[in-house]
Amino acid sequence: MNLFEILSIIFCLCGGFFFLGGTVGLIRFPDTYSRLHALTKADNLGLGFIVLGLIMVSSSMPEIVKLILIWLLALIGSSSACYFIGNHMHQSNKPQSIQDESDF
Amino acid sequence: MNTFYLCMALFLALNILAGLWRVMAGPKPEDRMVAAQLFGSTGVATLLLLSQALDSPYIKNAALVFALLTVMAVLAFVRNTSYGLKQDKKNESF
Amino acid sequence: MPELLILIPFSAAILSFVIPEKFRKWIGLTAALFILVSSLDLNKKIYTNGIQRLNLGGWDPPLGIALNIDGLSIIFTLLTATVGFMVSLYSIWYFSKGEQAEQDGYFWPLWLLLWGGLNSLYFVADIFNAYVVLELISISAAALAALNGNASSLKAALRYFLIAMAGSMTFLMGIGFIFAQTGSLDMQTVAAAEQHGPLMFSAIGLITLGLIMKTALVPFHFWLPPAHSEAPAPVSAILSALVIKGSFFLILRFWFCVFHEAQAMYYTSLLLGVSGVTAVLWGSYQALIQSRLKMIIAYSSVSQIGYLFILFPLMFMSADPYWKLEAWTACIFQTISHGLAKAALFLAAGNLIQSCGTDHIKSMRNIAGSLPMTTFTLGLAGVSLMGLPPSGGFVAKWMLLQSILTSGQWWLAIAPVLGGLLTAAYIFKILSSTFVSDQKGPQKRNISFFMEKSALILALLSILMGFRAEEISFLLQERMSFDLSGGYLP
Amino acid sequence: MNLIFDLIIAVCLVGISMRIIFARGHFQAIVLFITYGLFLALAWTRLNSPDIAIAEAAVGAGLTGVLLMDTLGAIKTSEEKKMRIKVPLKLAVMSIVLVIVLGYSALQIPSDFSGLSLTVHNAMPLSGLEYSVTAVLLDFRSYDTWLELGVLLTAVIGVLTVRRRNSLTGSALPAPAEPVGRWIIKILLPFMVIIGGYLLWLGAFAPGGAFQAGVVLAGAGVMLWQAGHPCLAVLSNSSWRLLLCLGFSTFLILAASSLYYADQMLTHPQIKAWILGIEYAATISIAICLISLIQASPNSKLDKVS
Amino acid sequence: MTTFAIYSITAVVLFCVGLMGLAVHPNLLRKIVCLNIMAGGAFLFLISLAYNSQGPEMDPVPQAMVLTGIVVAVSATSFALCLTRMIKERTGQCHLEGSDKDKDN
Repeated sequence: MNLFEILSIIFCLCGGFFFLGGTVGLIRFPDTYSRLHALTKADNLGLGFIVLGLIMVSSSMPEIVKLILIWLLALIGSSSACYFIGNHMHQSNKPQSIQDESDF
Repeated sequence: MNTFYLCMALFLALNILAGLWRVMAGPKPEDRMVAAQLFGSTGVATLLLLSQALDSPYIKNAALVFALLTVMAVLAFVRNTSYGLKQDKKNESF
Repeated sequence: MPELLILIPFSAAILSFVIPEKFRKWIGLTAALFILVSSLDLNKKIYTNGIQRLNLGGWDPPLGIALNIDGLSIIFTLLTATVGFMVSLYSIWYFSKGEQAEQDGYFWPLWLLLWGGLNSLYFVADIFNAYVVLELISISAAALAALNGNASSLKAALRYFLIAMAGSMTFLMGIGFIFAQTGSLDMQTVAAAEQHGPLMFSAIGLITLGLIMKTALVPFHFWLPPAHSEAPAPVSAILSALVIKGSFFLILRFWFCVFHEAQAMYYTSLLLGVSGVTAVLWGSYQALIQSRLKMIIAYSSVSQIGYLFILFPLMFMSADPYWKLEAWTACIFQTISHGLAKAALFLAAGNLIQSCGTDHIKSMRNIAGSLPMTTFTLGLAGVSLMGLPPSGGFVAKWMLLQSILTSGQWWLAIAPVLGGLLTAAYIFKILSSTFVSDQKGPQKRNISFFMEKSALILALLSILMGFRAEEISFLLQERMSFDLSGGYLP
Repeated sequence: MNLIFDLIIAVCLVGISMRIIFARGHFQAIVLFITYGLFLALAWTRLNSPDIAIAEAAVGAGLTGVLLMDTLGAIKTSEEKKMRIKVPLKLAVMSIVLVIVLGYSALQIPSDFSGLSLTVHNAMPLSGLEYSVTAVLLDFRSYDTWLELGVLLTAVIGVLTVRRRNSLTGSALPAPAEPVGRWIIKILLPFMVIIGGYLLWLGAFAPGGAFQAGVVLAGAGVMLWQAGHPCLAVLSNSSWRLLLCLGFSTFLILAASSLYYADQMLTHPQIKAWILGIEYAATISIAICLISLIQASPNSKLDKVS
Repeated sequence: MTTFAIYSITAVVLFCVGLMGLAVHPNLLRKIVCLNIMAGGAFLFLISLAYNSQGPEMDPVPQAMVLTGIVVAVSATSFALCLTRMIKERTGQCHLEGSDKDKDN
C-alpha cells in the first residue's frame, strides 16, 4: 500500500463523513431552509473529497480531468438546484400561493 | 483496496436509504425535493466509487451524465407551480 | 419481394408526414394500391414456390434477424392488404368533410406506420423483434383510437394503451425467460432447443398472458368495446379487423412454431378454451343488450375473438392429425371472415352515422329506404358473422363444429351453437330497426359512392371467400414453415 | 461484500417500488420514482452494464423526471384528496403466487447459460466495430434499431395527433424570472453538447453511442426550452419534420438501396464510416424526437390558464 | 445465493409489484409510473441474464435489447402522459372510472 492509496482512503473517509453529516442534517434539522443549507454544503464537500480520493489512485490525466469536471458540474447543478428550491419556497411562502400538500 | 471503495459505496447507498425517510415524511414538497437533491450528489459519488471498486472506468460517464441532468427535474418542479407561472410573466426575455 | 411490404408503408408514412396535409391521402391511397399488388404477387410466389426465409443485414440467425414468410404470414398479409386498401379508399372520403376533416392529416402517417408494423409482424422470425413491432403497433393504434379527440375516445384510447403496454411488458418478461432457457432469440433456434421445466412453463404463461391482453380475450376484453366504438369508422375497422388479429397471429406463431413444451401447453390451452367459450357467450349477450350500433359491433368482436381460442384445446386434446388440421384451418378461416365482415360492419356503421348523425339503433329508421346499399352490406356481413352458408363464416364454423364433435369435447360445442343463435339475434336486431319506416325521420345526408362501395366489397368478400376455401387450405396446410404438433419443419 | 451490496440494492428497489404504489401524494411517488431510477442505475453498474447505466442516468434523472413533473403540474387538482390504496386480497394473493412461480423458475436458470455472447464475439471482427453492444445495435440487429426509431417517431406523431398540433409554434415557455435560471443554462448547455458528442464518439469502441448521446443532447434541448427559449420552434416546420424522421429514413434508405444492390435488406459495406453515419443520423433524430415529445405535450393556451 | 439469483428475483418482484400497482391504482399518472416499474423489472431480468452468461465477455445482446427497450419505454410513457393531460383538460378527472362526459358540453 503506497502513500497515494493511503491518502485516497483518508479522503474518501472524509467525504463519507461529510455525506453522513448532510444526511443527518436532512433528517434532524427542523425546517426546510436549514436542511437545504446543510445538505448542499455538506454534500458538495463530500463529493469533492471523494473525487479527490479517486484522483489519488487514478492513472491517467483524462480521467483526472473527467473527475474534476464531474465535481464541477455537480457543484453547479446542486448549488443552482438549491437556489431554485430556496427561492421557490421563499416565493410560495407569501400569501395567496399554493400550499396544497396533498397533491404536491 | 477495491473492497474499501465498495464499502464506501455501500455506506453512501445507506445514506440515500436514510434520506428516503425525508422523502416520505415531507411535509412540504420542497422537503421531498431537497431529499431528491441529496440523492443526486450522493448518487454521483456512489457511481464514482463503484466505478473504482468494479474497475470499470466507463461508469464515470454515467456519473457525468447524472451530474449534468439532475438539475432538470428541479427546474421542472420549480416551473410547474403557481409561483413559476406568476413570476415568469415579469420577464419574457431569454 | 416480401421486403417491399415493409418498405412501402414505411416510406409512404415518412413521405406523408413530411408533405403538406392535402396531399397525404393520395400518398396513402397509392401506397395502399402498391401494397395490395405486391402482396398478391407475394402470395403467388409463396403459393407456387413454397416458404421463404430471408436473413437481414447479411447475418445468419441467431446472430442477426431473419424474416420468415409462410402460408400463415401470407394469409394475414393479404387480409391486411385487402381490408387496408378498402379502408384507405373509404378514408379519403370519410375524412374529407365535416368535423372529420381536421383529423385527415393525422390519420395517414399513423395508419401507414401501423400498416408497416403489421406487415413486419407477419414476417417476424425473432422474438425480440416481435416485441418492438408490437410496441410500434400499440402506439400507433392507440393514437388512432384517440383521433376523435373527445373525452370518451381519449379515455378509451388510454385504457387500451395501458393494457397494451402491460401486455407488452409481460411479453418482454416472457422473452427473457425464453432467452434464459434457450440462449437464443431466433424462433427457429428456440424451437429446436430443448424446452421443458419451469422456465419454459413461465415463458409460455407470460407470453400467452401478454398477448391475450392485447387480443382482448375475456377477462381482458373490457378495453375493447369503448376503444373500438369511440374511434372514427375507418379506425374502428382497422382496430377490430387487423390490430387484434396481429396479436392473435403472434399467439399462433408462438404456440405452433416456438413452443413444444407439451404439459404447460395442455393446461394453458384448457384455460384458453374456457375463456374462449365464455367470450363467445358473454360477448354475444352484451351485444344483444346494447342500444348503439357501434357498441353492438364492438361486443360482437369480443364474442368472435372467443371462437379463435377454441382452437387451442382442440389442438392439444384431439389425437387425430386430420381433425387437428381441420380445427387449424377453421380457426384461420374464422380470422379472415371475421376480419372482412367486421371491417365491413364498421364502415357501414360509419356511413349510417354520417347519414343520421348518431348510431342509436332507434334513430336508424327508414335507413333501408335511404341507404339501401349500406343496409345490404350490414345484412351480408351479418350473414358471415352468423355463419350461414355460403359465407366464409359458415365454412369456419362448420369445420370447427366437426372437429369439436370428433374430438369428443362436447362442452366446446356450446360456443358455435349458442353463440350462433345469439349472433343471429343481434344481427336481426340491427337489421329490423333499419326497416322501420318513419316519414318524420331526421334529415339524411348523402353518402359518398366510394364509402358505400368499399364497405360492400368487404362484405361481399367475406361471403365469397367461402368459394376460395381450397386455396386458403392449401396455403395453410402445405405452405407452413412449421408442424402443427410443434416446431419448425426442417 | 459484493453480495451484501447486491442485497441492499435489491431490498431498496423492492421497498421503493412498494412505496411508490402505496404513497398517498403523487409528488412523493414521483420523487421516489426518480430514486428508483438511481437505484436501478446502481444495479446496472453492479451488473457490469455501463451502457444501460448511462442511459438510465440520463432518462431516469432527466427526461422522465421532467415529463412526470410537467404532467403533475398540469393535472394537479384539489378534488382528489389523499387516498389510501387498498389492495384486494385476491389480487395480492395472485401477485404473490406470480412472484413465487416466476421466482422459482428464475432460480432454475442453468449456471452454464451462455446466451449469444460467444456468437457475437466470434462475429465481431467481421463487423468493423470494436464495441460489441454498438455492433449488435447497429449491425447485427439493426432491424430492431430501425423499428425502435420508428416507435419513437410514432410516439411523436401520436403526441402531435392527441394535441392537434402541426408544428411547435407557440410551444415556448416564458423565461424564468431569476438570473440564476438563465445563467445555469448558459453554463451547462455547452457541457451537454460536448458530453453528448463525446458519448457518440465513444460508442464506436466503448460504452456510449447513439441513444445515450441522443438523450444528453435532448436534455440540452429541454433545458433550453425550460429557460424560455423557443428551442425546436425556431426550426422551420419542414426542416423540423425532416429532422424528426432523419434516423428512421436513413435506415429506410439503407434498407431500400441494399435491397436493390445486394438483394438483402439492411446490408452495408463493413466500413466503419457507414455505421458511424447511421449512428450520427440516429443520434440527431433521437434527440429531436425526445425534445419534441416533451415540448409538444403541453397545450400552451390551457396550461397557462391553470 | 449468487448475484444473479438476487437480481433476477428482484426483477421478478419488481415486475409483479408494478403489475399489481397498475391494476389497483385509479390515478392515471400513477398507473403510468407503475408501468415504468414493470419495465424496470423486465430490464433488470434481461441484464441479470447478461451478467450470468459464461462467455468471453458480458452478453451484449440483452444489453442492446434493454437499450432498445428503454427508448420504447420513454416513447410510450410520454405518449401516455400526453393522453393523461388531455383527459384531465377535457374532463377534469385523472382516472378512467366514472362518466365519459366532456367537461365543456
